[in-house]
Amino acid sequence: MSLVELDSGKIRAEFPALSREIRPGVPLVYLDTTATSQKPLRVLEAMERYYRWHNANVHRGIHTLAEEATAEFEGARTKIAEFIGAQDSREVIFTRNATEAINLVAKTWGSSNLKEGDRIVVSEMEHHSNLVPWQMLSAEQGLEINVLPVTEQGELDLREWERLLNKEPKIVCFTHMSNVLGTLNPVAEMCAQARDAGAVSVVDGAQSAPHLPVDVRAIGADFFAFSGHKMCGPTGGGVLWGRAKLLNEMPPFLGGGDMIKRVQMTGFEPNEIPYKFEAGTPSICEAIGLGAAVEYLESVGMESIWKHEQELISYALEGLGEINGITVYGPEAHKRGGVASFTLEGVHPHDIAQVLDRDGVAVRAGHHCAMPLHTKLNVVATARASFYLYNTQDEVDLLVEGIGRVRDMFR
Amino acid sequence: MSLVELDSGKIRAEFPALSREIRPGVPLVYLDTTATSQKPLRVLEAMERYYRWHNANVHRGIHTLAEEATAEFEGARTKIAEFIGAQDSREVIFTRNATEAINLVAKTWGSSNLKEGDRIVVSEMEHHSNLVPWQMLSAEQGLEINVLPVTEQGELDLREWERLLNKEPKIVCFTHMSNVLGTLNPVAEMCAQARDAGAVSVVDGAQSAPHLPVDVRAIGADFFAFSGHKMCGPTGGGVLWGRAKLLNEMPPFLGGGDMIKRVQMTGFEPNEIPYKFEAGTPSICEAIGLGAAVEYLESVGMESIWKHEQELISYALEGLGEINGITVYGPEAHKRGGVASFTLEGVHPHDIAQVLDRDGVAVRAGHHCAMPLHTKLNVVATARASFYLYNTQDEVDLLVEGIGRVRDMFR
Amino acid sequence: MDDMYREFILDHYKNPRHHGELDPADISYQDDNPLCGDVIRIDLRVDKDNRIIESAFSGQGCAISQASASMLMEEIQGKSLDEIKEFSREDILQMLGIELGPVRLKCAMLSLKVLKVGAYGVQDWVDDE
Amino acid sequence: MDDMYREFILDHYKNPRHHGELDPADISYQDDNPLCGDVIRIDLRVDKDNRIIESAFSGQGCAISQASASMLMEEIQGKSLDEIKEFSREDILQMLGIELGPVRLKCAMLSLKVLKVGAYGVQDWVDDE
Ligand SMILES: Cc1ncc(COP(=O)(O)O)c(C=O)c1O
Ligand SMILES: Cc1ncc(COP(=O)(O)O)c(C=O)c1O
Repeated sequence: MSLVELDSGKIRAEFPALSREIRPGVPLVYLDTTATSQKPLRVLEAMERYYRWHNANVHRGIHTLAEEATAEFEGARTKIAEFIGAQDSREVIFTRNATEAINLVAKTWGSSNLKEGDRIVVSEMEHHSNLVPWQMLSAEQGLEINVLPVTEQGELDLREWERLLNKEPKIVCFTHMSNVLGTLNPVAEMCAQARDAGAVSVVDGAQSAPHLPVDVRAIGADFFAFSGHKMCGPTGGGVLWGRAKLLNEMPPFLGGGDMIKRVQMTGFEPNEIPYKFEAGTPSICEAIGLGAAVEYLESVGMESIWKHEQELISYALEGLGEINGITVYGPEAHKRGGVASFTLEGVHPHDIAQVLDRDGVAVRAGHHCAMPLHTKLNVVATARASFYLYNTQDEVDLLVEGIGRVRDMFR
Repeated sequence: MSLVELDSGKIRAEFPALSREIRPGVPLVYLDTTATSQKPLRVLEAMERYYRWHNANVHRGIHTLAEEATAEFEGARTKIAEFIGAQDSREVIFTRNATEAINLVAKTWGSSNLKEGDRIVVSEMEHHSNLVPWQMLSAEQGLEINVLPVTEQGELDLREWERLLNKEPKIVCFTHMSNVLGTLNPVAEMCAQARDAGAVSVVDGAQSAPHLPVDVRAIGADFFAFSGHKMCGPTGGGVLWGRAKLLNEMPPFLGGGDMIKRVQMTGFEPNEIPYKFEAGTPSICEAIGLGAAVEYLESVGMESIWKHEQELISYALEGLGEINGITVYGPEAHKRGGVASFTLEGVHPHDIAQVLDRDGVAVRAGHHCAMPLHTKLNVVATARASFYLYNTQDEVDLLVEGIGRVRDMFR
Repeated sequence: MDDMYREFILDHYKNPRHHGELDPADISYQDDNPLCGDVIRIDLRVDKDNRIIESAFSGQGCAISQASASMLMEEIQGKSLDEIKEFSREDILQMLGIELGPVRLKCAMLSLKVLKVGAYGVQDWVDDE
Repeated sequence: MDDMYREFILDHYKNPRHHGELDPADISYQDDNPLCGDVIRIDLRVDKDNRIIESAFSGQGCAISQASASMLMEEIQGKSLDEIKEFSREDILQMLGIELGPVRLKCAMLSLKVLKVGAYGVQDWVDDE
């Protein structure tokens, strides 16, 4: 039985960057999707088409181009809403990235609903983007951040979770999937428990929306944030999904054009959602590109993509496990997505990444914007390989062989 | 003598959208650059090249693509810094648009330097993006907004300006060029006077950076904001320029990756400028596109572009002036840029725009995100035609003829 | 789009039917579209069966908003408030006989919105884009 | 890039020269690169003419940061603090004999940064990217 069910050849042909050679004769093996994904032709084409034929500012225009641009932009919103199972496309707010989406929640819901002494639960495996905004908010408003720890197995400590919920936090913040450990957290259960405890939940979907079927209603979160550039879309476009009821109650985020209904010199009246949260000219083409990206992902099928990545990570964990002196972090294959972070005895992760790059193998090295988690793992940095629909078993082999060579070099 | 010195044919060939037909046989006459500009091929190509060959996340990567992407991204910052005469490219902060840039100042400098009762001067001709953020800040902190009025001639009231400066405002906010009246304000004098009065100055350059040579040091502003999409660049990329000294003293804006130096569960240490203000994955390709755009604009020459637009607006004001029942707002040609907002007796601006669109002539109709200014002008809306390097005298003729037909239709 | 300003739309705009205010009126409501400054006020007089016996609109705005109000006033003559409840976006478009982009749609729908909110306080009326 | 890990860099990494700490020392300074966790500490003993008579480094990090520190220790033997002031980024790159991207440049320059700030308190040292 073939390990891979996706048609690798067909998929890889859609991604021009994958035919890149790093040096003459050394093809790119791109294992850094967790940082950002490569882009398929049809996304590039959708953006090109927009700029070549339909480019105009949206919402306020009457001329043909403005109407076409508005229809494309709002059409993208609808597609994205469907992609994540949102009930109402007005719940989809365009942001620059997941980071801005989370900051939006902190600076609007947070500052209007929290008061001194209120508790926020934040997990220890968060990307800085789901931690620092809460730290900033806490510093401003005198809140208490309670840390939801990570276990030895690289999972959230669900015992401690229950204890923390008993302290009646106002808001709980955790990632759907860790960008370091690959851990897939039980977000649906956690959101339900949070709701029962009276807390609003913020789920960081930056690593789940690209890789597995996501249904925000099934998850039951109150807010869900993700970035387009990690899921075949362009840079500069991210999404905050939020429940319409909450969004309607929140004060606006940034001030300017589009987010207002009326303005006088003495004050303004905010617009309806989603526009209330989209001040100024939006990232029009970026939204359209993300719309094309989710259409592409759906055409391949999120279930298939997830299955493919599960197969790759199982295969990779096996191969990596056989390397002498390696430590791979995180839970077993069936509890995680296609991310493997590791260290090699006596070799700094930077050196691993650098030497692998000579063979065209692109991995990340560093703290991956998750310093507290690295502190917990008791390392300053890890090297990280991550997979997407376009990666193959052969590429995993090249990774494993490459690490073998690194080990020999530093022996 | 030829009115136009730019090589129109050559320039127009660079902009694919300009060869668009609105309906078969009806070519586009794009007179809506003030809302957003069309994009030249070389900008589209720079972005395409990035996505096809160099796409990776920036700053933290060691592999080849990450280094290339970082070099292109930071290279764009340097080009843009040079384009606006910034001393130091670290003073160039990438934002989504001018709106976000101004909000950044309000939410960082504003909230850490202003206290109850402090005064902000804001002009009456501001785009909502340089008004609403200050209204939001005022509401939060109990500040007083003093309105700098617009005269009958459509210029800032400089008498009143002196009087307001005497009241010792902490910060003064005005546009370099009005997006409705076209008025070019004496920003260098005003910034100098503001400085003498001890006020920090925020100049909205959204309509100047695209159209005339800008030197932020010569202007003497403390902050200068603009949007890439109005100057041949992509959507999703704008710039805040600020004096390094001020930026260094300001607290961060949004929290997340890249804007930190160190993070623990208990707190974080912010990064250096400009990164301190760029949380999360930046709009990488958008910055690169804007870099290509300023390169393109420089290759044509900002002086030539400005001269070309001055010639077009003179010609347009003449032609428009001869239409029965028209009112054109704003000062004489030599005091303004290539923007003409007007109303036609008995015809709503929406109808003007709609009827012109049948002839392929794209103009805006509405309040152009400047409701208070329209209140002052005592109209609910205007129609607006605006020009850029790619527009021609023939297009102005089509506009004038088109408006003539509108008038006849509604007679 | 070519027939956007079909003769009869311009005619309704230039010579609005049922234009003015009713005093007294049984139902009066006004709303506006801040984006473009269109304003529509509608006054109605109804009989004991809630049938409209007199209607008038006033306000200002673009040809589409004013003509659609004028046409709507003609349409509702003698109708009951219950029948008005059934009036849809499609009815207005059919009445106007043209296609409209999102911005102009709001202009066209303003009078229907005023009518419905006025007659029923249907506050959940959504400006469909 | 092919000679990134030239034998002698690896050699310095595996067998660092002047490794350890000096106690007492005339000058001691330590800094790190939080991005990757490289840490370098340098201890110096100088004579009355401010000439370096003994130097040692300690710390941890990648091959580039540790090897460049080791090489730097050899380079500065017997030099005066004034001569050290003149040490530039180019000197380090020449010493290493390789090209480096922006991230690795920071690794390579860490020891020089520690040396300069330690010896001169040159607080305006800028991490060039
Ligand atoms: C004078 C002025 N300021 C600010 C803006 C806001 O620009 P953006 O919507 O790109 O933030 C505009 C654009 O309409 C403008 O004309
Ligand atoms: C789990 C997680 N959350 C948030 C982010 C932040 O994404 P962005 O930088 O696009 O805002 C990332 C990306 O690195 C991530 O992996």
